[in-house]
Amino acid sequence: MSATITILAQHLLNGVLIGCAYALIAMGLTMIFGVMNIANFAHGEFYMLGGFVAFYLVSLMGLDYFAALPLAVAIVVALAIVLQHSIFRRLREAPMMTTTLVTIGLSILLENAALLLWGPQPQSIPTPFPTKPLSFFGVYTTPLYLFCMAVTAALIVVGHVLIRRTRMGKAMRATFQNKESAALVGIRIDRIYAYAFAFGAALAAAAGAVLGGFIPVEPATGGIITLKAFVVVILGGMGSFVGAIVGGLLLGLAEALGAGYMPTGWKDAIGFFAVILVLLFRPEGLFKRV
Amino acid sequence: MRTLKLVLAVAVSLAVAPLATAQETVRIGVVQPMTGPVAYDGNIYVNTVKMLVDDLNAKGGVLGKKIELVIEDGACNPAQSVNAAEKLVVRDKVVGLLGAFCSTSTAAVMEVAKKHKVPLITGISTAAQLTEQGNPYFFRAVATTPMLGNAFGPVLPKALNAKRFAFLTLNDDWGRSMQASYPKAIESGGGQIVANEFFQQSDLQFLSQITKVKAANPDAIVLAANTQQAVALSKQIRELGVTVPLVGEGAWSSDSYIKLAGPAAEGVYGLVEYVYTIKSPINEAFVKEFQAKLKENPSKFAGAAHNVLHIMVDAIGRAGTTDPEKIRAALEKTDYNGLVGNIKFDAKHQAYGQTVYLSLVKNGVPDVVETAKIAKP
Amino acid sequence: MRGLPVAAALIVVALCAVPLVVHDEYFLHLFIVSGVFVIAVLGLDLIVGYVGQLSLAHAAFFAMGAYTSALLFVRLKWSMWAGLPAAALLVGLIALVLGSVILRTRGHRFIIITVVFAELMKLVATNWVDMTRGFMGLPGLAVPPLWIPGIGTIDITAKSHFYYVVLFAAIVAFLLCRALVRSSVGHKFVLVRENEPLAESLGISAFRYSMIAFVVGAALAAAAGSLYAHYVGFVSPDLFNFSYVTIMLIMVILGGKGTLVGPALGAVIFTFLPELLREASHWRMIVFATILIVATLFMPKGIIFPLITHLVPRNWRLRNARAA
Amino acid sequence: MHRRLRMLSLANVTLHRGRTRVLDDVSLVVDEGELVALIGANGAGKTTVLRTISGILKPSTGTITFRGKPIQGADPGAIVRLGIAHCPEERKIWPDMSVQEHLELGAFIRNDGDVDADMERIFETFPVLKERREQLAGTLSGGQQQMLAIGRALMSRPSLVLFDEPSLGLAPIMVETIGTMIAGIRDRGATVLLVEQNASLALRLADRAYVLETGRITLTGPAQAMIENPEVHRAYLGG
Repeated sequence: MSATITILAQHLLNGVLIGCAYALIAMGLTMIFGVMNIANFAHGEFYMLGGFVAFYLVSLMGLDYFAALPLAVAIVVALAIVLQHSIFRRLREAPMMTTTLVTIGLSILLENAALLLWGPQPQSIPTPFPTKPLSFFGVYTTPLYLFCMAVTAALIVVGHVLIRRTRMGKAMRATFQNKESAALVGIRIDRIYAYAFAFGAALAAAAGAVLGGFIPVEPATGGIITLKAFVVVILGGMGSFVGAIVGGLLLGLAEALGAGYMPTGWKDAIGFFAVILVLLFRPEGLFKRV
Repeated sequence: MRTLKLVLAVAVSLAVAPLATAQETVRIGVVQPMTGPVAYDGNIYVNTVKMLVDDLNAKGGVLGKKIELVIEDGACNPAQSVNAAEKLVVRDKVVGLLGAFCSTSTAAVMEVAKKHKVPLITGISTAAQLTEQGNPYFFRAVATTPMLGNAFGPVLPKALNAKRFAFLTLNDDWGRSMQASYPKAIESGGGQIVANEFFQQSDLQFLSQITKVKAANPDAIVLAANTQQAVALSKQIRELGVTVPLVGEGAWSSDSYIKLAGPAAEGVYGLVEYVYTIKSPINEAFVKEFQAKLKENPSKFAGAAHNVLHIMVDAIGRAGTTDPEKIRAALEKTDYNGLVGNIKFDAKHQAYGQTVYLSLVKNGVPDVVETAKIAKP
Repeated sequence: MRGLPVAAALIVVALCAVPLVVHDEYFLHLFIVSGVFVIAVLGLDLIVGYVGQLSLAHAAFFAMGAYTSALLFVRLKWSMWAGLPAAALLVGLIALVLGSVILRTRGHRFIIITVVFAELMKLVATNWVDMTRGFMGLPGLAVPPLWIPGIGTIDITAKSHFYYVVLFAAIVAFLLCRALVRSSVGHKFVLVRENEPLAESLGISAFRYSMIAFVVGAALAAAAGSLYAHYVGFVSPDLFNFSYVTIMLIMVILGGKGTLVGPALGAVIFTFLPELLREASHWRMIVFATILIVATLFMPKGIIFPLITHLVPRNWRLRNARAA
Repeated sequence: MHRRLRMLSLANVTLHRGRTRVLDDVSLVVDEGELVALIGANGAGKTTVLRTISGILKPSTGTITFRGKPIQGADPGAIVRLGIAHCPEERKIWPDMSVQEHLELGAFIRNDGDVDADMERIFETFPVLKERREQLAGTLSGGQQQMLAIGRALMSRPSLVLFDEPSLGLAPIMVETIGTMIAGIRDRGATVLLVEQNASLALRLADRAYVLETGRITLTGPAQAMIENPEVHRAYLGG
């Protein structure tokens, strides 16, 4: 392969890797948004917690890496359930200003709690994978990167199937599209709230735990993650799962290619510009379907 | 009326707030990031000055008084650093300030130092323009990035056996000043520059930048990063199959970096103002104490802390008073022999005369492979 | 209500007396910073408290004001007296353009777009190095002398002098906002907030009135930013950090949104409180966040007014109410 | 005369929204097997009555009993489980879900094995839904959406069905079809409480009727008598 194409392929691979993570995080955010009508500014903190808890389990408690990942997700979900029960439950009929401020408060709370617990330094989760890179025609990756990509992609598919095919997934979508008629067929909205919140938190935590192997997590990671997830959700259409998946991949690729072929300082601006363009020309987002 | 009562209550409580009384100690203020993006390195600095002040006090302090450190968190954030410095100068009546890690914070704190006429020494902020402002209260006891570049740039092509150099640095004053000042020196040594890339302070994932640098096909990559980013950066460079030598300003010879980066740290060159493997009695004593008390090898931030604290205390001793203005005058006449040799200040209060080092990590130990002296500018 | 002007006069006298009573320059510094925040927060309250739109771009307007003023000083040697109105005007214009795009959206989309805008502005400040010097920031900003007719030129670089400049500006901002919210425009703000469909059916354009609040608010933020830049002497992209908008929101919400005295007091309290809690820097943010969550959920009127109602003895309040 | 079992009864139900009294001392009964109509002008509170029965709104005072047990204040989920289905106003379908998914979720409270058979029965009644079982509900015509809403309500195997304005916005021919459909539901043994602004349709189908005016029941009686009542005729039957 010619050097230009190799480099392009490398950028694309990088983009897919990051894009899968964006998609996974945004799926959870869009779900919480759709079902609960809450723009959850604390969503990125679940990613951060997923990463830190996994780090704690592997590095400090010496747990097996593959056992630690699901356990970390379970622990974050348990926390999410507590938060849902103590805080989010009260936000059901609350005005938007209240819900937003409460989630902003929660994001500050979780970030500083993590700072107190684990300190400010970024941590990578030690993984059992060999660090030697693999080369395919000059395009480099590592077993860890492939693992991350496979797990995030699999979780996206699993999440998608859960939402599309299962009874609970259908009930969530129905609640999202019309809460009242969902209640009228006997769907318990409070439970759907709890499920949606736990599910959204689980996806974000899983992304954090898996990616934490090569992108170090730090307490402040959550902020930028939340912002990126919001960008994806607006691009894809607020509340659209397909939009979150496609939007996440698109953003990952756009950033990788954008950074690859223009000054890297502007990498983060690509998504922001896209949001403003979408808002001007297609305010409902690229995908409407829920 | 309620509002009025509240306002008056606040005003009264402030008026009776205890004002600093005559001091039995000599107070030195420290503004360093203890939270935020570079907190790890900031805390090393803080722990070092604490340890050294204990030593100094055990030997009788200065001017017959004990030295008291008042340490505030600046979080590498200019506004917070300003508030911290204001508090130190105005409330705690410190006679001199050490600090601010990030150059932006130091630039902000400099304005406070000038306003209140209190001397400020930095041992870490290397952005060249800090000393170009002619702020009479500001001193820098560390080589600037251009000075380091001038000292080592010409020898890099030969030392690394490389011709094509790519830059990948933090997008701040430091990284930008590096990309502005190094190329000329490197070119004078026969090298050429093939890529100029930046990353942001919040980035922990550098795949795009690395791929871009790789596309330029360099023989060596010049980096600027502090510990936390340096670890992720060097790992990811190797993970994307880039095997050329790395050479960097920043954390590249510190214990914490070498430990966290593991195999990725092997063969990495550091352009440093201080490295713990320097062979001199004063350094060996320092390293021994550091290892005993803080359980690791001192990093360049610890070295910087050692320098600035001693320079400040030395100046206070020579001034013979705690009057900040006299201390400032004494600082100008500094002629200090420390960890990295002799340090003097030029007319712009920039340190010169000290030795700088090119280190190379081998089996987890940063060996000194080249040294150079900072010339009087 | 006859007592009110008297009370207001007393408050102003008390505020004027602050530098005479408070000799601790560090506290004076905090009073000045509070004053700057009062101006910015009043602007935020117009949009958040009066028209009921949650804008997270406010700190960006503050930072843009600081930058405008700083750039005019550094590049064109404009003093703060010219830089401040220029910053307010320019940022007001930018808010007008931005508002014409984003105020058409409502709800969550609006909130998110405002964050995105703020981040984009931070990237501009960081990456447009030729203009803004990027992360290096712009140092060396100076406080200009003040010329008062009949007295002549006086130096106001001392804190005790600059305090009066900020106090004056804060009082002007307060009176301006007060006039605005008491005018027919202000009543329409509230109508848009309380019942947008009704407002629209009465021919009151929610867009138009949101825009007025948005632009005036942005201009106030910019003016505050300009004062801050010249007072501190240095601007950098950190001014765009999300933490600034959070603290401003805490000031407005906990102070009592939709009133003017509340957020103004909130600005003072929440400038002092974090500094007084310096010792416990991590816990401090945790305490803050908890207060924010609890107050938002359970105390829609903020904490200041209910607190006063609780703390001031009932008979005292009654007596004064009667006297007033 | 009423030897049938009493199925639903509202006694002195009052409901406030803010300070406005939306329902004022409403009392009505529906007996097993009956088709009872509730008619009234736009804004009279008809929909509110149904929403109060199905648990979406909580009455301020008064009692609602279903088969002799009080149900006021219970949540909608519990009420569906008792056997009351509510086919809401404006159909309230889920636009991005398929026809089949609507029917599946209609049976959300059930876990018996007869759901598929019931679905087939709905498809027999509304063959057009079968043709479009994979189609998204948002793409259906108004009449088809109404059929879907009815089908969804029936999937819970209710003993009492509450219909809210099923004829609203439909073409005349569609109104007839829906009318026949509702009569058919009653004929098959379910009890129906029908809210309609189209009073002539409602009174034609119903056994008994109530007239609701600004939150109060003002008139009640057999449907036939209502049709003949000159006041009702003038106010609700267009002359």
